[in-house]
Amino acid sequence: MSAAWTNIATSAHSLLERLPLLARDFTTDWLPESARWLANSLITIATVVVAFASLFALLTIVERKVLARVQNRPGPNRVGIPFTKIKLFGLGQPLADGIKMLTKEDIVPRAADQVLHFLAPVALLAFSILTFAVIPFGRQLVPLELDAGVLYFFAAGAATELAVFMAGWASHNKYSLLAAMRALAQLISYELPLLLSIVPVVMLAGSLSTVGIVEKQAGWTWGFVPHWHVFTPWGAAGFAIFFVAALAESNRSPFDRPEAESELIAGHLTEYSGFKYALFFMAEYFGMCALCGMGVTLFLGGWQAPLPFLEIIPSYFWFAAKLLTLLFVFMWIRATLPRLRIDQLTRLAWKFLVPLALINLGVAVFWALTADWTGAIRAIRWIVAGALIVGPFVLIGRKLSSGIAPRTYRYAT
Amino acid sequence: METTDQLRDRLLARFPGAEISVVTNPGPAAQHSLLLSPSPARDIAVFLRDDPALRLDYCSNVTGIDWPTLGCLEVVYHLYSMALKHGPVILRLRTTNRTDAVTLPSLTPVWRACEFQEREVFDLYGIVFTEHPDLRRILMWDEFKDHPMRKDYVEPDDYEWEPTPHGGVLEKAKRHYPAAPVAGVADPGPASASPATKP
Amino acid sequence: MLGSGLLQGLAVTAKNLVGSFHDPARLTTVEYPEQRTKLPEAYRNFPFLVSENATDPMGTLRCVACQICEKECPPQCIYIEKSKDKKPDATGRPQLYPTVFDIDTSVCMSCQICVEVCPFDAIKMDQVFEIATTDRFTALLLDREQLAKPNDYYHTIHPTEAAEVDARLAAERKAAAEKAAAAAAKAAAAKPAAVAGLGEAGAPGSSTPATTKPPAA
Amino acid sequence: MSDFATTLPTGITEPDRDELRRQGILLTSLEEFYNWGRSNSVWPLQFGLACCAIEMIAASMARFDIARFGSEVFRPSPRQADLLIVSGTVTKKMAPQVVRLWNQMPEPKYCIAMGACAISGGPFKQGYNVLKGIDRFIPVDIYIPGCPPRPEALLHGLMTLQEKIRGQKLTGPDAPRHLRADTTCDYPVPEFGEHDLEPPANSAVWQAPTMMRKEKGQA
Amino acid sequence: MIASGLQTTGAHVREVHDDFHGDLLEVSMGPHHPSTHGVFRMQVTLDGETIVKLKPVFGYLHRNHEKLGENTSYLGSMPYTDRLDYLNSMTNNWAYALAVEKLAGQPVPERAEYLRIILAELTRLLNHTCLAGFLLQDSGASGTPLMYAFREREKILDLFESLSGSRMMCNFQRFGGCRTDASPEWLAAAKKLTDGYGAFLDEYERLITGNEILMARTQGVGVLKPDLAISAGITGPMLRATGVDYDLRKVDAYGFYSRFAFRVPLGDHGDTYDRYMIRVLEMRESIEILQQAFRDLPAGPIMDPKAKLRGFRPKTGEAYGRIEGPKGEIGFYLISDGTPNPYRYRVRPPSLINLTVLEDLCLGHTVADAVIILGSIDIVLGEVDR
Repeated sequence: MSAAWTNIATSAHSLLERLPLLARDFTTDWLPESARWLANSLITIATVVVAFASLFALLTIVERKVLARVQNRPGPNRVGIPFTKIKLFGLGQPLADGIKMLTKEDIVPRAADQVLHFLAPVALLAFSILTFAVIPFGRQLVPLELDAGVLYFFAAGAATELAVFMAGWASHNKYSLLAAMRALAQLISYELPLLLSIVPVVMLAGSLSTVGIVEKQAGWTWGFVPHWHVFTPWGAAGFAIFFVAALAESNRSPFDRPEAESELIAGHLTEYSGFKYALFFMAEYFGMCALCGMGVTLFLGGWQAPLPFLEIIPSYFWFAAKLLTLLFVFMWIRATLPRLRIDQLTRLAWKFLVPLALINLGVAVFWALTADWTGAIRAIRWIVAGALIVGPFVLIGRKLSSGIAPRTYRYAT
Repeated sequence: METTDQLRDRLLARFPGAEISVVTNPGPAAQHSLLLSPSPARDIAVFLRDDPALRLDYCSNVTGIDWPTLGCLEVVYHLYSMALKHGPVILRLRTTNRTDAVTLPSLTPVWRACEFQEREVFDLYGIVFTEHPDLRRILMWDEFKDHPMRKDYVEPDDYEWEPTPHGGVLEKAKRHYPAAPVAGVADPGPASASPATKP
Repeated sequence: MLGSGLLQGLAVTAKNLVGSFHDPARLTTVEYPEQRTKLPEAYRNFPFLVSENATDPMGTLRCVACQICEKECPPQCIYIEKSKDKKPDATGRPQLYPTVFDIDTSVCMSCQICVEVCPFDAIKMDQVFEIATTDRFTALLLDREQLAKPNDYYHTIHPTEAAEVDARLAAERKAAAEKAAAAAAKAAAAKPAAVAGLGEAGAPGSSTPATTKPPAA
Repeated sequence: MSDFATTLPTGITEPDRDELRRQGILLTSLEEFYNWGRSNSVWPLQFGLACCAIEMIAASMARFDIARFGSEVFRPSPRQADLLIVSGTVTKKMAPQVVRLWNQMPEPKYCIAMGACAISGGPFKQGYNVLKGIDRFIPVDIYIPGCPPRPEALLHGLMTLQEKIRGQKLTGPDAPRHLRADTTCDYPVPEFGEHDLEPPANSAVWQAPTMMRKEKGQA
Repeated sequence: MIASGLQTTGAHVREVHDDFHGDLLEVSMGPHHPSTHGVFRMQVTLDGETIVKLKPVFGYLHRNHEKLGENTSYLGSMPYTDRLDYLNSMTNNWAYALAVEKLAGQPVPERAEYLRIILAELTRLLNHTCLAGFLLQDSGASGTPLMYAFREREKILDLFESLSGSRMMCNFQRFGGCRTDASPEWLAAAKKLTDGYGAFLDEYERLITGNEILMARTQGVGVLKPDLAISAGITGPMLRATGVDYDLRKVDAYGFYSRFAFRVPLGDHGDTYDRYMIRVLEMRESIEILQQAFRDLPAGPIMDPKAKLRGFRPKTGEAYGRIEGPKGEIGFYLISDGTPNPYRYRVRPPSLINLTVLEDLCLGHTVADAVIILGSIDIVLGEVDR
């Protein structure tokens, strides 16, 4: 009897798990074999774009609400369903913003490079969407299973820098230009620690495929500590570096230098209005989602459930939960921290994150070489690896923050 | 700190040729001031700043004043000492007239604090400070020609809707009233919707 | 260690984020227009003219068109025209009254000086602020009909102050009435026949009390 | 729809509009949808002039929270802003910049004159460098009197603006400025003259009624 | 902002001057710029991102305060002083009242002096709190510190409103006293706020003061040397951050400040961080003063009975009265010719004079630094341009 129940539960679970795929196959079933592949791809693309576009809409309102809550106020809460008095916690706000953005006049400065001015937001959005292709959203749910998925992701992601510079240059505004140069400096600086932080993952997983990396993180030690990379010394350090670099790459506070509104008005977006501005906005959120998704994939076990019994919940749910958590942390940080200056920002990248990432690489090598250590000696492995990370962190950190300290003050007599 | 009269005597002893007189303040504040002739003013200012008994290192306030009755423009400096924590010593400089001879020595080389304030006096009163490092208009735009704080300044007549005029404003407003005067406040035509026609 | 200050800051914001869901001190929003803060009694925004009652506001304005407020108003946003005739005020004493009393709320800075200088307690500060409008010329120039508000309204917005004013006015009127009665009696004693009729008709306020004498404008 | 006003600035009342909605005219629905969208997403320009700017900031802070209306997104660039809140005294030296900013904003755009100074020059009206109301150069949608208006008054002004937007017809003579061919969204910027701005007012925007006061010779 | 870079030439089309080509980049920051605290303009010449020249441009909020003051009665100028430094109307009122009282020889009752001190110190709390918020806003924190600052500001404004009737434009002081008396309930509420203010400062400092990013942004940035500060007439917290001990509350001991025990914090570096921290420490001292004032507040009249409201005509003479405002020395110089209006009405604006050294502070730093240096000088344009 119980076996039967288990059977049913398992099949229900696998049904849920494969529901998106089944739905897709069901839709395209009637097509001839040759067209089916194309249709399946189109459906996948449409699903990803629609899902993330809705997520973008949701995120804008959630971000505004999180910011508001941190600041002791409720945030947007009056705009609900059109033509009704239903306020729905202000969830109608993105719709209203969207309508307005779409219908707003589009201004192109006369001196601007008309073509580039138009192309910049399109290119940015296109590259951001491309990065979603290799992220495994769930078990078997990856739009494009590439052997070199990680490589592809960062290649496509790096192209967004070009679009930002295009925008700044094409606008022909001094603030935009300054911002674009800042953006370039920042993105190039942080590309390096970002990549260095994922090298250990690739090395230890022995795969450049995102799917492969997630599958490597399956299983639990002692039945409750997941084998996620973040739960190793090199993984934790790598994740921290990745996270900081991701903040910078997606131009989020405290690295929102290019957009620095207290200095550069709206940075490279200064001359963009209406729908083009909305595209930029959307692309930035897409970029942020993609980076967070990659972070989840590489370090947080992708779609793996945190505990064995929780596997009953479909994998794509876990991916979404982890993604949203990371996004929330992004918002939380934005709500708290002031911004770094551009030279401090690049210094942080080159003098702090890059050395640490390189040291972390060494730690990962040590970790790989000591993979067969068992028993009490495992503890030594942990201690050595931890010391190798914490020691340099403290030393380099002290060097970085030399001359910066809280002060004591005297009083007039 | 010594009194204004003592200070004047000491200054006269130090600067024999200078004309220095005390302007008494009849009011209860009794803050008397020293009227200096323009030419030795900067030397006197340096002396006041550096004299060990005075050390007036802090120029708090620079004021321009227009005296049409005296036929001159005046600048007043309020000096204090941050080192010895006393003051004020008040200096006055007067121009020869209000039209063409309006130059005075700038005290900005002595106290940086005068920089913007002297520019302001130049802008609003038209006193030209010699050797001021950057004597431009500060509050009004560069193309502006008048010196609006002078007592005889006439404002541009940018009349608009003045529903509550009296005194000088009424006089100005009346210049813009249509030719045919109507008794009372009523006004025919386009203003029929305006409150002017309300009972 | 590097980063401890940042973590402290994050802790503070997290505390506020969580606190906003249960601690009223960390969710301080007053959701206007559904909720409103209680305006303090002293709050002032734009003047109004006090009339003794609501039924005949124009007839019972306390204002006697002395034009002090017009003269003292720093931005000069009051315009008054005196009447040619006199009307009896609340106490029955004949007084001038304003035929035009306009306040330009597009200029008024609610400084309260008109209230302070008014010897008749005729102009007081209102508390309305929801007066945004699309039309500048007709909506922002208030005439005496729009400005006149009854004393009861004054009592609702500034209860303490209004009670004081009422008590003071009542005392003044009483003193004035007594003085007038005394004067009338004295006059009657001196010249009984001639003034008797007048004394009866104008007894409450035929002689102006010194405290409320309108100075020359 | 907000509860606070039953009569819209254009004279359409809520029941009227319900009736129109019931008739299911497509244009009306589109119009309403469009108006709903833009009225609920009014992003102000981050632009403060004087005292009123502090109250404007206060209105966006926790106590009053303009975010509830979706308007806390103070955009620093005029390109992304919908609403110019002229919050304070516009001096003659500043007026050309304000007009320029207004010109840089994309349509549909709205202007709120917040406080006495922005409406008429306010208490500083008689000053030689003070512009007697920003409506001499740019069209103002909402006037909020007060010196400074309370933050609630600004919120009330914003709601009045939203009501005005909701009541706008998209076609016909009452259509908003940006949908009519005969109007421009570009306003001439005044020049600095030797004594005053040139011109001192834009006669295409500024038509004040004449109001005559007689000499007070009586009594 | 874009004002100087862009000229509007026609509908939908905008033109930009083509002056990118060259070694130095001229950027005009303001008069509309998000972080110039109003309509202030900095004409900045940049070499890369480094400032090689910076010229402040004023006058965008020149509201002819002094001219209006000469055309209005003494009392009529009082509400205008509210609008000078519109964050601190109470101290402006006091400075003006002090100058007029000096001019007319008008005594002030004891209770009124105490009340003035209470209101001035509350104003100092309010101003410094706002400054800390705005400074953080300028350095890029997305509103949170400013929101916390304004949360507390609202509480102080509630007090001002229930006492004077207006949130910002208090118009509260009169020549010879204060306009209305503070009720016991008001005093209790003010005391409660004062007692709780320390906790707020603790929270705020936890959020900000130890923050490495803020320290990196502010320490060593915009160093002001004491000699230059004195010569340039810098006053207020900005002066004391350079280590010069000059606080008018101690030097002039106006009001009854000599009866209060409080300390004057001094900085050693004169940089942006010191300017911020001195203000935080001053707030803590203000709390001390307030607590002493609530304890010692005497009973008595609030207004000198001989003081005249209307027809106020001081004898011929002149007076310069000054107090330690939150931003520095705010002074009024009045000349009376015996008429109801002052012959000359001059405001000594601390904000304007503190800006004298802006260029010296900013040279060699980046635009980002210029923004927070400007923020730390603490200007209010209503006072700079008057």
